[in-house]
This record gives sequence, C-alpha cells and structure tokens, in this order.
Amino acid sequence: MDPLILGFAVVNGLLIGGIYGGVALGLSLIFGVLRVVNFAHGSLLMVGLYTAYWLQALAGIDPYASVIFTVPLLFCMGYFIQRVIIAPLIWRESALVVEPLSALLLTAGVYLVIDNLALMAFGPDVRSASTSLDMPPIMLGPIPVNMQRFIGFSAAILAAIGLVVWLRQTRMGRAIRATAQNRDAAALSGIDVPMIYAVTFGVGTALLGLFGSLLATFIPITPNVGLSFGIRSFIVVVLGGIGSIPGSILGGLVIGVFEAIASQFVPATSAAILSLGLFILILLVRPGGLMGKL
Amino acid sequence: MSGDGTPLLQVRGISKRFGGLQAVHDLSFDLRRGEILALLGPNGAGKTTAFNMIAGYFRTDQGRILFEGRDIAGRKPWDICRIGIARTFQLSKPFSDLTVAENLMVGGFVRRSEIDEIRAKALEIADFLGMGHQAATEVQHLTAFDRRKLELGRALSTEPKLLLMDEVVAGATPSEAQEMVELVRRIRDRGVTILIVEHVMKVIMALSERVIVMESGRLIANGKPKDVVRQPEVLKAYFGEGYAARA
Amino acid sequence: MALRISKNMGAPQLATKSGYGRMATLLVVAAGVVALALPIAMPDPYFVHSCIVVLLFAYMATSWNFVCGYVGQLSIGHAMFAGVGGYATVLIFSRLGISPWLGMLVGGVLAAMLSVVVGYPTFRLKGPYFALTTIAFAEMIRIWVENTDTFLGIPLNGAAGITVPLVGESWVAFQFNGKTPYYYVILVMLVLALLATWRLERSKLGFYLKAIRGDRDAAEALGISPARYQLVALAISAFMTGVGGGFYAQFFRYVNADRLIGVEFSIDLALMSIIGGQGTVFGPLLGAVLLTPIAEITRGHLGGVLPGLHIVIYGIILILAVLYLPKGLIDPLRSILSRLSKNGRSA
Amino acid sequence: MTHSISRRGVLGIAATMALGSKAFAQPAEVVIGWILPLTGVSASVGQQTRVGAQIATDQINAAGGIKSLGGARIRLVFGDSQSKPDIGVSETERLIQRENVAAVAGAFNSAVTFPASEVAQRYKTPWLTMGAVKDEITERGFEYVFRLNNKAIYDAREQIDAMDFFKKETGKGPKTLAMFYEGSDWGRSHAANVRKLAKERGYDVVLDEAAPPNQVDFSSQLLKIRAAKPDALIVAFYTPDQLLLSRQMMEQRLDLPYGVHSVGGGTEDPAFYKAISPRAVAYYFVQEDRQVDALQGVRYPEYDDLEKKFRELLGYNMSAYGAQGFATMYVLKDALERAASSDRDKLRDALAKTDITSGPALYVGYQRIKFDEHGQNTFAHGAISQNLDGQRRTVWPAESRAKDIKPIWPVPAFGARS
Repeated sequence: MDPLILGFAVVNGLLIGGIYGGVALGLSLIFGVLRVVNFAHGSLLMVGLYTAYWLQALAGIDPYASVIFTVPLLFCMGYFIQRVIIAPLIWRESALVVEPLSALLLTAGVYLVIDNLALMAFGPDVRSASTSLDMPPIMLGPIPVNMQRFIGFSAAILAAIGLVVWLRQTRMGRAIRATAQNRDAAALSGIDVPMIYAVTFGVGTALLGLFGSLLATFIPITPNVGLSFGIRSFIVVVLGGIGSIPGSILGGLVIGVFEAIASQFVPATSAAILSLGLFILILLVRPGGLMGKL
Repeated sequence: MSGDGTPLLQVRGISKRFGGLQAVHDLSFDLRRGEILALLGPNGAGKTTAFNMIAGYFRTDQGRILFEGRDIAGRKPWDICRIGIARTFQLSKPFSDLTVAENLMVGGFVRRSEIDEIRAKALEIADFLGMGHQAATEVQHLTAFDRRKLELGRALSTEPKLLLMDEVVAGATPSEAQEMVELVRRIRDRGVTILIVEHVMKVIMALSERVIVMESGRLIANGKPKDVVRQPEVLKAYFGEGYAARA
Repeated sequence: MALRISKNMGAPQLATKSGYGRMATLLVVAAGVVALALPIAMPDPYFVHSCIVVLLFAYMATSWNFVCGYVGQLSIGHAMFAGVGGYATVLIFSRLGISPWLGMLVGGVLAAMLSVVVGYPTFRLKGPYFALTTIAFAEMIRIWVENTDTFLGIPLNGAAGITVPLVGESWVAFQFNGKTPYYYVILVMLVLALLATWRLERSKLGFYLKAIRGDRDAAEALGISPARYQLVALAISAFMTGVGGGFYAQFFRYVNADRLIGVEFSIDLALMSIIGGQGTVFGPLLGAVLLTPIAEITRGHLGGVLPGLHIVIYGIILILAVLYLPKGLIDPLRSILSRLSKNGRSA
Repeated sequence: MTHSISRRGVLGIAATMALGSKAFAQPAEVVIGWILPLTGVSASVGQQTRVGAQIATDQINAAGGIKSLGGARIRLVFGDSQSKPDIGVSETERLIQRENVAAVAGAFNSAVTFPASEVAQRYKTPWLTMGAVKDEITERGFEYVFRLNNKAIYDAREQIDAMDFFKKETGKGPKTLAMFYEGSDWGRSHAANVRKLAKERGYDVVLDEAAPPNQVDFSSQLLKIRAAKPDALIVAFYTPDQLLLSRQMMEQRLDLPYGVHSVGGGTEDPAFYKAISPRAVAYYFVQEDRQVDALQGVRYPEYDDLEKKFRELLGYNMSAYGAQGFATMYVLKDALERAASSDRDKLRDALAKTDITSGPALYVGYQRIKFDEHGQNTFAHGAISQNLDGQRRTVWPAESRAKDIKPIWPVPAFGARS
C-alpha cells in the first residue's frame, strides 16, 4: 500500500473517529451515571441536525452560530425526557436502581416516536445546511485536512476535556460522579439524585446539540440519520469502556482509523462486518473496554 | 451430638491471592460428619474467601479440598452442589418473582426428576421452615427474615450432606436469631453437616461444638468455643476489634 | 400467566388458584375454538391473511420468549435464526428439490447450531451488553448475506433475495392457492410452541431458567450451570424461530436479508413479547394479537395520509407499557380473570 | 431513477359491478391501489409517486372520469410497504380483497414488488410495476404483471451506450471505469449489469466497490478511487449517500477525466439538488427515467397543472417518481376506457393491448407505450443528461438533444471550473 494513501486514510480515520467519539460522549456519560442505555441517542442527534438546518433555512443563522440555540434546546429535551419518561420508571422501582433493560426499552420507544415525528413534520427529503464561512482545507504535508471535519474533531476533544474538568472541578460535577459511584450513598449524603439524573441526561444530550450544529454542514440530514450514528456510537462506547469519557474519544479514534485502513483493503461492507466483529470480540475478551475500570 | 467422627470435608493447605493481597494462606482443617463447625475471624480475615473456595465460587491457587475423600478443588459451583455441598449467601438472593414453593423446588431437580415428588418435597421443606402457609406467596412480599429462612430452605432442597452457611442471623432480632438457631439445630439433626461463618458469638456458643478462627488469611485457633475464646491471639485478633465493637 | 398460577402449590391458596385456573382454562379453550373456526366463519382471504400474519408473529414472539423471556435476557438478534431457517427452506427446495416441510426442520436445526456458536460466548454477558452483542451478530450476518451472491456454491443471491419457485397447489411443496391451509399450519405451529412453553413452565429447564433470571449466583449454588441451560433453551428457541422463518418463506414466497435478518424484525419479536408479558406462556401471543392489528390498521388507515403516525403510536404504546405495565398486558388480564373467578364462586 | 421507482395502481371498482353492463348507471367509482414505501428509508420516493398519481387522478376525474364507464371517477387507495416484502404482500392482499381494486400499481422496491406482484397474479388482478427495475419481474410468465419503466439491464446499457456514443462523436473517451454503489438490492444489481456490459464493450473496471447505506463519511472510498485512477466513475446511490459522496468529491477535488455517471437514484431526486451546491454536481451524467428535453416539443396542458401542483405540495420541481406516478394513472385510464369495464380480466386484456403514442401518459418521455408478451414496455428507455449551467440537459440519445446542447466531454477538472 502506498504510504501516502495510508497517511490519508489515517488522517481521515482520526478525523471521523474523533467525531464518532464526540457524538458518543453523551451516551457514555448517561450510561455511566444512570446505567441507562439510551437507544434514542442517534435520534436526538437528528433533532440537533434539524434544529441547525431550520435555524439556517428560516432565520439565516449560520450552523456554527446555531450552537447557542441547539445546545440549550437539546439540554432541555434531555432534561425533559429524563424527568417525564425515565424518572417514573425509577419511582416505580422505588429504589434508585433502574433495570437496564426496561430503560433500554423506554428509550427505544422514544426513538420510534422522535424519528417518526420528524418524518411527519419535516417529510422524508434529504436536507443539508452549509456554512457561509470560507473553509479551505488545511494542508498537513501533502495531505489536505477538511476544515469542517477538523472543527468537529477538535470540538470532540475539547468537549471531552471540558467534561472531565467539569466533572472533577465543580460541585455539580462531583455530585454527578458521586451519584455514578453509589447512588444510594449519594442520596444519603444529601445529593438530589433525581435532579442529578436529569442534569446528566441534559448534558449528555446537549452535547448532541453541539454536534448537531457542527455536523449539519457536512452530514446529509434525514429523519433516520440517527441510525447511522446510533449503532456506531454503541460500538464506540463499548470499545472505549462504558462510562469513560476519555474512553469514548479513544474508542471513536480506534474505530475511525480501523475502518479507514480496513476500507483500503476490503470493501466498505466487509469493513462494517469487521468492526462489528471487533465490537463483539472486545465485549467478550475485555468487557470493560479499552479504558474500563474492570 | 458431635458426629460419628469420620471426616466429611478435609481442607488441605488452600491458598488464594487477589493481586497483592494474600486472602487465604495455607489453610487446613477437617469437618467431621454430623458436626456444626463455626468459622470465626475479624472482617477481612479470609473467612468468606475460604468459604467461596469450598463452594466453588473462587478457584484455589493451591491446596486440596477433599469431600468424602475426593478432591473437589477447582470444581464449578453447580458440580459442588451436585456432589452434596449446599451454601447460603450472606445477602440472601431469593428468586423474587417466584413463589416460596417454586424457590424451594429449583434445587430439587438436582436429586429428583419427578416434578410432583419435587413439589411435595418443597412443601415439606416449607413446613419445616414454618412457612407452609406462605408456600404460594411471591418472595417479593416476604419479610427479610422469612427470606433468610427461605435461603436456608433452598439450600436444603438440594438435599446436601454438607451445608455451608454465611452469616445466617445478620440483622435478625433476638427472637428471630433464636428461631434460626433452632432451625439450624434441626437441620443438623436431619443428618446434615454444617460449616457456619458467623459473627454473633451467642449464636456460635449455642450451636457449634467446635470453632476455628482465622486471621489475616491464616488459621490461628481450633477447638471448643469456650476454650478458643480464651486464647490470647484470638482475643487480640478478633475480640479486640470486631466483636468488642459489635457488642 | 394463567397456567403458571394454576400450579397447585400452597393449600390455602388452592381454592383461589384452581378457580382462576378454571377461568383461564375456559378462556384458552374458547380461544382455541374460535381459532379453529375462524377461517370457516370468516373466509375473506384478506382477513385470513391478516390472521396468519398475527399467528406468525405470535409464534415467533413465543419462540423468542422461550429463552429470552424466561432467562430475562433481551435478544435483538433473533432474526438471524429466522433468516437461517427461511433461507435454508427455500434453498433446499429450489436447489435440491427437497420438500420445504423437511427444509423447515433442517433450517431449524441449522438455526439451533448457529445459536450455540453465538450463544456460547454471548450468554456470559448481561443486560445491555448481551442485547448489543446479539444485534452485532445479526447485523454481521445480514450484511454478509446482502453482499454474498454465492457461498461455497450456494446461491444466496445477495441483497436481491430468493423467491420460492412456484409449482402450484401441492402439499409436498408446501404451496397452496388459498390461505386456509397456511392458517392451519401456523396455528398448529403456534399451539406446539405454546405447549412447549407450557411444558417448559413445569420442567426442570423452566425452573432453571427462572432461577438464572432471579439470581445467577444463587442458581449456581443450586446445581445449575447457567451456560449449559441457557444454551439448551436458546437452541430450542432458535430451532423454533428457524422453523418460523421457513414458514415465512413459504407463505410470502420470498426471503431477503434486509427484512428477515433485519434488526427491525428482531425488535418486533422482542416488543411483542415484552408488551404482552415475557416469561409467561400466553404473554407473547397476547402481545402479537394486540400489536399486529394495531400496526396493520393504523398503517391501512393512516399510512397513506400521515406517514409515520402508526410507528409513533407504536412507540407510545411501548413507553406506556414499560412504565405502567412492567409485567406486560397479561398482568391486568390475569387480575381480571382472578376477580371474575372469585365473583363466580361467591355467586 | 428507474430502479427505485415502482408504480402501482390498483383499479378497483367499488361495489358497482353493474357498470360493466350496458345499463345506464350513476357515475361509479373505480378504485386503484398503490403500494409504496411511504415510511422508512425510501419514503421520499413513495411520497413523490403518490403526489404524481394523485394529481393525475384529480385531472382525470375533473375531466369527466372514465367516459366509457359513464364518467366513473377514479379513487386511489394507498398501502405503505415500509420497503418490507411481507408488509407489501399484506397490503396488496388488503387492497385486492378489501378495497376491491381493479388493479394495483407499485411498489418501487424490487424486494417488495417481487412477492407483491405474485399476489396480484394469483388473484388475477393487473399489477403495474412502478420503479422496480429487476429484470426478472417481467420474466416469470405472469400475464397480469406489466411494467411501464426500464428494466435494470436497460439502465446499464444506456450508460455504456452513451459513453460509446460520445467516444464515437469526439474520438475521446474512457478506457477504465470505477464502480461505486450502494450495497443493497438496486445498487448491486445495477453494478452486476454494468460489470457484464463493460466487459463486452472492452472497458476495464479498475474498482468495484459497494458501501452499506447511510454512511457518514466516504473519505476512505474516495481514496481508493483516487488510487485506482479510473477515467470515469459509475455510481448508484440513494439521496443521502449521493449527497455525501458528491460533496466529498468536490471537497477533495477528486477529478475524473470523463466524469461521474450516475444512474438515477439520488441524482434524480429534486431534494438532492436543493441540498447540494451546483458546483459539486456540474457536468454529472445522469441516467434518467424522465427526459425533460424530449418533452419540450409536445406540451399538454396537464403538464403545467401537474408541475405547478407538485411544486406546491412538495416544495420542489417534478421528479421522475412523480412523473411515473402520473403516467401510470394515464396508462390505466387509457386501459379502463378501452375495457369499458372495471372487471380485472377485461382490464388486463385492455392493458395488454395498450399502445399509446400521444397524450399525458408519455410524460415520462417515452415515445410510445406498448407491452411485449412479458408485460414489459419495450419502448421504455431513459436518457442521459448532463448537468450544464445548473440544469440537467439531455445529451443522449442524440435525437433527444435540444439544438443548443452538446455534451462537455471530457469534463473540466474542479480546479479549471469557474
């Protein structure tokens, strides 16, 4: 294989892999704290993408500027979903332990509702947003690096760092970590666990608002675009170690580079089979993932 | 009654290490047919580790565990159950969406295949536990103490020769503890040999003919309860912290 | 469900339970009579066709429930077993000329073999990990079949799928012009699956699966090797699902990977079982009987007007069921039955 | 594109069987069924077809319905296949049994059309294939199955024919081809046909690559194309993937001397052109099911009404799917008039004798509609357009070209475009 082509493949793999990791951050955070597998994760990204699209189509707001709207909006959606749909499950279980399967089914229901509401509201047509900023590719030696993807990649890294710092340094962050470690003990020491849950869910989906805005400029937007990211996000999170923030990014990078290089040797369809196989293998051999504490 | 004297279980030099921690070090003891042996020791002494090694939940790093003369070290929990060793768990783990009778039936399949027979046996055990009237109750509606009794009954349902019990009276009221002591005695009287890990001294004094004491993974004493509690190393290791604090 | 409760266990409850059991038995017998008479009473082919679809999903959901409901694990990959069964049935008939009746059984056996390969490593995983792994396995197989035209000389025909060669009305070829024969075939299959589940309830395997669902460690202490019994149950479930895939192929006369091995198909089976009441004999049947027509009616009446609405309704039902009927729709039905039986006694 | 569009029309005459007789009756209703993917990944196609068919139906009814049936009005009923074969079959059963349709049209996806048209055959109900291009659909000896549009093999042949023709015309042309297509039914079957024809015509296929649907990044595949250095690229993708591919090709300035040759799919979807920068699709060759330029000569008033209403309802210009839905209804109207009956057998016989050489049924751009003994419209053909100054203009066949149009061949590199 031509080393230049391989270099291209690695750079592309890192860029898209970082984006996968960034999109998966919220999934990992929510699982780490609430033990809820959010099946609607991809659908919420779709909401972020459409929000960015409509802000541009109706109000002429550049997708990059729309972050100031998408992030709060998605935070509220996440907060609302937790408070209204998932919290009753927690009350029913009377303990603060949600049965992972019930939660998975609930979020699967949310996914069906959101995706098809989007179909009813926006129709099945493909949309795209575009930025008015001029973004020529930057050159990494002979390899051009696409700016829009590079921004997505950088945002993923920064979001992960920001999240880690926030969880370590702030009162709220520490309360979230305490809740993740032992929700009963956290509740006993006066932490408002339901509120922590809702905030965590909100933050996890707010990240999707961010990536909705950043990806809207280069991802085709359809009501079922979430599916493209959904299953891959699960792979990324499991690979990196469920609940681990750096693990999410690392998992994304590994999958991105793995698929990019594999695709040079086999068709994309076979590469997809290989990454599913890698996913199964990791779960079986090292269920804690690359960065898991197991 | 102190058994017929022939050893049922012979533990020979078993050890277990978790990372840097030597949880059990070269532990040896015998358990005679028909006796109730108590395993004592402060928290972290390695009691539960030793217990889990016998029950097949942990692999032994070295040493042998002979049951009726056969080495069972390294066997899987379900095989160990099949050869006649039953156990209870420190935190009772009933099958909460099944009824009492159904809980008591599960273990019966190890010895029998006729379902009516198994059901009859399960109802008999329920009566034995004093829970006959609750046979059709779903376990999630039981009190904590009834769940403990059920845990014991479920172990009995496998018709064991040896019963390993982990802290059966933890959290029980004095009168419940008394009931449990009675129950354990009656189990022994049915011919079941018992190894019991217990913290509550009163229970041990009332039940066991012999105690062994562990500290930091090693055996430090072995004898009649009254004698053992006078040994200085036992006093230091055990009563110095755990028991004194509890009492 | 009814049958589970009718086990006579404790003396004091005996009266209630048998009263309840009698009601349940009556209901089952009545349902059976209705099921037998349906195509005669309502010979409209579309109606019979819809009934077959309901029964097929009921059968598939019952097969799913056989392992997943009883050990409390969520498989979202059961379609792979249906796919193996469906493809095997069609290929054995079209390539070797062997009757699909035999082909369905071979397909079932192949599905059971696949299930052992998949289940052996997978069953060590719990909860969402298990669910995600089953999706991954099924997706690997789906993508592979979609992109494989021939494998070892077997024409899988890639994404195009395979049609069943038409030979006209023939019992041997399992092809009928009318709907009624298919109806009775799937009805018999469903009854057999229900009987198998009913047997499971009172068998060692059933008790063992429920024990594993309750607590794995405790189950091990009672002489149960979880891996072994879960695998046995999975193999039986996969066999049943595979045979169902064979029926699907014969009835629709077409198999393709996108649908038959697709995630959506797997999700449908799981949802019907869960919404109806998993881990019970009749829960999956109830789920299929209620959900399939809802999907069909909303699709028929709203699909052309408000595309997507029927799936929204489906999603809302799922959310409500998980929140308010965690044991499935069978649970309130059960309490109604026992109330009725009490009233009956006092009257 | 042909591939994904299927047309299905079910004509049902509700309850008024007396109509067939010469007795003078109230204007009755003829029910026509359509099976379309109204939800799921192909929902866009289903909706466009539905709108096209509905507009045609409204026009027919407004113009007095089916005159030989005493002015019977046509009513459409739709079934949503969700692109799933079993659901398509069930919906076909419903339309035939419950809605009592006179004919069924559909169902875009070959995977649905295959088993669903067999249902129609079994019930002796005419089935008008819309969109599904799989050759075998009309090769099973089913006398009730008709197809207005191209077969898959026609699509591939037209693409290669056009290349051969440009080569002859200019003396220049590609030697090596790369194929990149979506890895499900349509893309793969098209690729198989191209592969076969390319070999016969002496083209060297240097890359043959499928991708699973709904990708989020094509960088790796573009690298492979770059490394293979083909003279031209043949693609077959649905809209989302086509959008991603076209954008990334422009971003990465992946130049192919003889351009991108797409077979319908996303490049026929008006939503695609709304979403993509015109620069990204400049000089694209698109194999189209509908030939806009060929229609410039003959305009029927129905066309203006159609195009206006279509834009009002969907927000973009007429698509090939909408055109097929529209044309299918006029083919059915023609057959109903001649059958003077909504009886399924009579309607079938009338359809078999269809020979349309004028009128709105030709809106897709065919010069004639006539079915062969397999039910295939042998006059079905597509055209190849090239995207010139932001418009797709027909460049092949030569006789369909507008006077001012000449293909740009080879195509300028991205760097050389203004």
